[in-house]
Amino acid sequence: ADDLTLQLKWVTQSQFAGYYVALDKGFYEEEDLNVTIQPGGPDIAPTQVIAGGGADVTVEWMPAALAAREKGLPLVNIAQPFKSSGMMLTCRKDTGIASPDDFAGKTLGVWFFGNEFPFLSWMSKLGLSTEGGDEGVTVLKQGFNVDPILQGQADCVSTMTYNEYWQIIDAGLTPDDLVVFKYEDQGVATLEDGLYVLEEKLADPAEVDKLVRFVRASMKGWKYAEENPDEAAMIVLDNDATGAQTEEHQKRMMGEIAKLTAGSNGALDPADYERTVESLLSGGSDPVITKAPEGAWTHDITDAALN
Amino acid sequence: MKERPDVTKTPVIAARDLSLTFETNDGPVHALKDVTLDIEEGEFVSFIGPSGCGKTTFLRVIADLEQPTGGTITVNGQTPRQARLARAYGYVFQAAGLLPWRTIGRNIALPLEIIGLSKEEQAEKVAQVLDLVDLSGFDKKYPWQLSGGMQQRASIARALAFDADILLMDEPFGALDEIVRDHLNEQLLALWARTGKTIGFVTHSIPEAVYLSTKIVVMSPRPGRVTDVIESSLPKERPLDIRETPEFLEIAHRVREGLRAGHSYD
Amino acid sequence: MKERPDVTKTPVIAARDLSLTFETNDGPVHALKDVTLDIEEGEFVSFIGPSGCGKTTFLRVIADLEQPTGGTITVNGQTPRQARLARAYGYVFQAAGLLPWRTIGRNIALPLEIIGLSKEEQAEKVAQVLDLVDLSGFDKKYPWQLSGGMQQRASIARALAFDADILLMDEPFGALDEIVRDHLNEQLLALWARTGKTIGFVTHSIPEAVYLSTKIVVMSPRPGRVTDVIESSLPKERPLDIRETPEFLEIAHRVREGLRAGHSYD
Amino acid sequence: MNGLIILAALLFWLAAWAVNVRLSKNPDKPGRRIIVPVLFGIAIIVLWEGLVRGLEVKAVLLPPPSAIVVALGDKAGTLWIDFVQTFIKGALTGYAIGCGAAFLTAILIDRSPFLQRGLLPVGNFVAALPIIGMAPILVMWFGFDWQSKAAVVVVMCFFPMLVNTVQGLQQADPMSRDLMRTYGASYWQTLFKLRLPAAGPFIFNGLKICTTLALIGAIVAEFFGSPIKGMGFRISTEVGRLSLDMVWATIVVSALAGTAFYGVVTLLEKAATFWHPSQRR
Amino acid sequence: MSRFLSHALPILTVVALIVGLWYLAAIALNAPWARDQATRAGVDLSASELVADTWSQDKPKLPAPHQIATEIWETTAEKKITSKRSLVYHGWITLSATLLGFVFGAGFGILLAIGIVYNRAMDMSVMPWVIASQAIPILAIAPMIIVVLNAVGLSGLIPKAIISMYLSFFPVVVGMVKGLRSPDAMLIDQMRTYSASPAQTFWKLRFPSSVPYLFTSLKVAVAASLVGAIVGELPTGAVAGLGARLLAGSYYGQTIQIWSALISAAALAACLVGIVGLVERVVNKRMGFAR
Ligand SMILES: Nc1ncnc2c1ncn2[C@@H]1O[C@H](COP(=O)(O)OP(=O)(O)OP(=O)(O)O)[C@@H](O)[C@H]1O
Ligand SMILES: Nc1ncnc2c1ncn2[C@@H]1O[C@H](COP(=O)(O)OP(=O)(O)OP(=O)(O)O)[C@@H](O)[C@H]1O
Ligand SMILES: [Mg+2]
Ligand SMILES: [Mg+2]
Repeated sequence: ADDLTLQLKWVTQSQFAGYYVALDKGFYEEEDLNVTIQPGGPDIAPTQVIAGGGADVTVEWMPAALAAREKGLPLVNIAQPFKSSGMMLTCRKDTGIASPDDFAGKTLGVWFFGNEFPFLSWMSKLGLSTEGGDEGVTVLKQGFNVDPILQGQADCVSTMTYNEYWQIIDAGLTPDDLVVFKYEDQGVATLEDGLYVLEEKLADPAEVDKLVRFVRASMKGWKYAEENPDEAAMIVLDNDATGAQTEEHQKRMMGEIAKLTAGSNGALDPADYERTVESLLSGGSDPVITKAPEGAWTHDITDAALN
Repeated sequence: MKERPDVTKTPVIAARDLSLTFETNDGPVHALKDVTLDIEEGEFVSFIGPSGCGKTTFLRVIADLEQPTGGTITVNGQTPRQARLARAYGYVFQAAGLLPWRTIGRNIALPLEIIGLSKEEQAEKVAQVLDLVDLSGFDKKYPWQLSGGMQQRASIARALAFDADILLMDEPFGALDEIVRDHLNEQLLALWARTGKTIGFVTHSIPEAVYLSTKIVVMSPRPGRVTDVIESSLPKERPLDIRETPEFLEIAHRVREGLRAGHSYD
Repeated sequence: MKERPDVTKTPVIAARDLSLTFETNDGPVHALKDVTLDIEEGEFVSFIGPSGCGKTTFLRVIADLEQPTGGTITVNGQTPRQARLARAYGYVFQAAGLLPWRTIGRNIALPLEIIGLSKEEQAEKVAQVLDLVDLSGFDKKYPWQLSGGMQQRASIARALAFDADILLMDEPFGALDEIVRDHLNEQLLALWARTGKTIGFVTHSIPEAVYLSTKIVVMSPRPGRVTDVIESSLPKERPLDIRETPEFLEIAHRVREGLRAGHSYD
Repeated sequence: MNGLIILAALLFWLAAWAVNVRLSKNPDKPGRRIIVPVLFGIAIIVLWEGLVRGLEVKAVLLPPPSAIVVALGDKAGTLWIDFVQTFIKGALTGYAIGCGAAFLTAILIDRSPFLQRGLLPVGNFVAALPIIGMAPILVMWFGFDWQSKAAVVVVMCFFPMLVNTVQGLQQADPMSRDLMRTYGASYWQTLFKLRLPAAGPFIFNGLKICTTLALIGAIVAEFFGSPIKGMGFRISTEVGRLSLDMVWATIVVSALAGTAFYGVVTLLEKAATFWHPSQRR
Repeated sequence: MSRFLSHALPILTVVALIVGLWYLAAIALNAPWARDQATRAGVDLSASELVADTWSQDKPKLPAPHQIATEIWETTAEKKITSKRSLVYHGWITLSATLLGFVFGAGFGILLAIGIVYNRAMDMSVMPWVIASQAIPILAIAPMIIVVLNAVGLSGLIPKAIISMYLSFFPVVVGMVKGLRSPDAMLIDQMRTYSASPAQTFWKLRFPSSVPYLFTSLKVAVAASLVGAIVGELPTGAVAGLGARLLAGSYYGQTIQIWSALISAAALAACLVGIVGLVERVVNKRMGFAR
């Protein structure tokens, strides 16, 4: 069997259920692949791992991948299992925020480490400075949890529909206490969780063949996970080495993830790509990327895998 | 303390059946046992005896640095503690024990600061005692810039500056070479003659004990006891070469015999 | 080394115009200046002089622990370095310097291990020298379980075990009380008489120097020079009370005068 | 070509070493104590540059020193803001509060041997703990700005300093204490004239240990949440953006700051405990 | 018994004091949330209810000691040690990296110290950089170390051990340099008069003299190793180990889990230091240092 290492963007959770299902159900094996899944974490830059040769394929968000490409690391999107973005900004109602117009003078929690790009382009679209003051917004580098909103250190925090939002609910706040702004609704959504490889891999037919089989099996895993969310969640739980995840949380996450993968058969929609690039280019004084990238995606793999 | 004997001249230090036992891991150590001794005002008393016989311990009991476990001791008719708080003692330890972060001058001024003298009084006193021990001009030096002998002299100067009536000295000249020692012995005698202080002096050297003292207390160890008290018949005026006179040699001989009895050799 | 004078008996140690200057922060220190001295085989030579006059330095030059900056010195007709590599010296330092992690026995065996004796030879030698210094039965004890005097004796035993022809001792008895010191002096004399070693001995004590030596070298400081060399007229056989004889007192007097000249007092 | 670069770098390194060996024969000549380590550092940097270029290591893994120097120059403004945020506000404040509190605590418990006997082992134990693990908790308690970083530093510095001070206060030798007793000196006189000066070397030892702890604590705490400035923030963010040159520039600043901080405390120590044998020679 | 009283009693008192303060702090820190909840639910809390609530919240700001104790008990004694939910399992992962790093660090530190003591060029050039190296925030470069090592094919235990070594070699170098230089000049001169070889001087004099210093620094080093292993686990993707536990707990706001990982790490550190201390005592006894 051919060896292949997949680097995840974050810790083991239902966000990556498709890959774990494919592994657990033997879909990879059927394709004669021996896949190793490496969980990520707060200080892991998947792009750096792939640059160092620590992985063959990585799950990454498109803004980070394109930024890396501009830094000289030629990443190429070979598949896009996530159709929609799950990112949103969640605010407490009692702060008086009802629409993006109310952000000025407020404190917002944001993830960095490559995840800040969609937020920055949204703010520049709103014309808000991120340097604080009455006219701009004060930005906090949010940790790994939602404490800032619970403890009133931030008015809004970044959340994913499938994860942090539910942590806020679990902590005792009700949906009625909250206002959410989905990036999808604000027209600033960028493509999340795509599969990326280094350009040089695509020049080697043997590698391409391996990738085709990998994408095919992975998508099979995703579709299985969508249809059997509870089983998928349990598979993820079995693969969590920290033993920190709870069943309830993972099942709920799987339900939300299914909504994001629903529209995708695995192939990247060029229109989504164009919208993402446009949003990243419009980053005001400090755009995420300075010029439209060339050859940052390919349909070769998905075409071969899905037809 | 009531049983102070009725003598015409009250002794400055009066020990009656004084005992001190240290409790250690391997049993009690009888550092002092039934020591009875009077020291009159203005006497120069030497303590001599083999290592571990309790010389230091006795001095420390006098100075209220150690509590006796039996018997009584009075100093100026008071308890040692009262005498200490009344600042009755100057104490010279075996090692110089100068504070390394103070210059010689400020080391000597330390006790004066503590009793609260003014800066001028301190300076005057320091200059005076430095001269006494031949260290004028060294007051700005740090202890470690001086030789061992000079340090020891500074420590003596410190005790003198304190100017207490009772001066307790624990082998102050142990670390010095013979010539310096002779010189300081002379100085000490002169000082004693001039001030009339009561001096308790521990030494290992027989000639030194004989040369200096009006009374020599010979001690023996395990348990620490006084085995002999020798009143010196030498005159108060003592040039260095008195040490070659027959009287001197005789007293020295008696001390040596007393000492030898306490040793395991022979 | 060629200018060694033509004498009938070749001296074991021959120093000619030996000088040693230490370069320090505040200028050069002339620890030795133009020292010329012969030590014959089997002599017992004491070095006496005020602190800092270069006694230790001279011993160290002999033992190749310090390099002279001028003049020449030969040991057994060789350079000190050759003599050291030929293991010609036993050296007793001022402090006992026993290794705390070795028992007394193993401390004494250390030099024997280094020269590569077999275990049996080591054991035999150790037992022999322990007996010599009255420490039989203490070989399994650790240094800190012994009194200061016993430690010093162990250190002497160690130097003896090494069994070199030249024994250099730097104030070996400085830390001991008079009685123990007398005893060890007797022992040392007996050992010397029996083995015929050449001994270089530093001391601060005039009686000790006179009692032990066949030759007394009096030194004076700044710069370190030899001011007097006194050949002793005392017989080889010396009971302790030889110290009260007129000859003894006379030699002692001459040493004291020589010493006093080197001091700033008087 | 690449082989040549590596070879040249290696040769330079060897040559520098040879020079150092010669220079260190006379360590007391003026300047030698500075020249030798600096030359060694330069040799390492040259070796690094040579290896990175020669082996064509990707800049997103390990940038060459030249790129780091460029970043240092270009981003000096940002680096300065980060430095103020993390070092001046976080580390220094925490250091002062932590060491100060520990010092006062040590003096407070000094009069109770009972408390000392209890606190010393516990303090030693806590000093050996992975206190860094408390960083996320303290960020949760004290908010995102520098106050929480200072809090982490306070916690990290407190126990090492406490243990050292308590130990230092026991340093005055019994003889000197007896001496003070014969003078009939009061507790405070003995404390100020004898025991505190005698404790100096230990107190400074604590202060020195705490310098590196303070810097590391302040930086690490920023990993668990921060405003958008600070050295820890910069490092974690720029790694995510693959700007490794900037990451290393920040690391250089941190190493310089830490070494300088240590150096300053060492100088103070030299001045204050000039009398201690370890400071002479 | 009296020995026990004079040694353990003060320590127990201090510990009891700390636990007491802890409970009080838990009330103070957790009360706002309890009140907040109560107001939203529209109920009034009596004082005793409030205290009870602050000591039993699910995600308290500061968990009460008994909550941590319960959590530790459940995750050690009541889980199979092979289970990924068992703290013993995670503790073991961290411990193995710690031990490996400690061995590397101690070995490297000793070698470096020997080099520094015997070679003046090394002393002058390396020592300042050894000090500077400790001013680099290790957590900052830990992720990069892991990626770079990954690139050369090292993963899993080794990168963590290397980070742990980075933290532990420093105290060993400092202690050993001091220790190897501790025999005074006289003893070294003495070896010269025996014309002993450098190796003989090392094994018979310098090394034994350095043993007390060695153990003191080993105690510091083993604790530093543990910190290193934990730090090394943070960026390895929160896979396993106490560090990962800490991180995962932090990620999900599970304060009880954070604290239990922290306390376990503390206990582990105490055990490691204790073991080194034990070895020290045995060695001291055999070398005759014990008095
Ligand atoms: N604090 C102590 N605890 C236990 N034993 C002690 C203590 N101080 C002294 N001793 C013991 O008491 C005895 C007398 O000691 P002391 O110091 O008075 O002797 P010394 O005559 O001054 O001897 P040296 O001439 O060696 O100074 C010795 O056996 C000593 O071991
Ligand atoms: N390593 C050194 N560096 C600089 N000066 C030194 C050194 N060793 C000794 N001296 C100086 O050389 C002089 C002679 O020293 P030495 O130790 O030989 O004296 P000594 O006669 O043995 O004195 P003591 O009786 O005090 O032992 C002294 O002035 C001393 O300060
Ligand atoms: Mg004594
Ligand atoms: Mg000397």
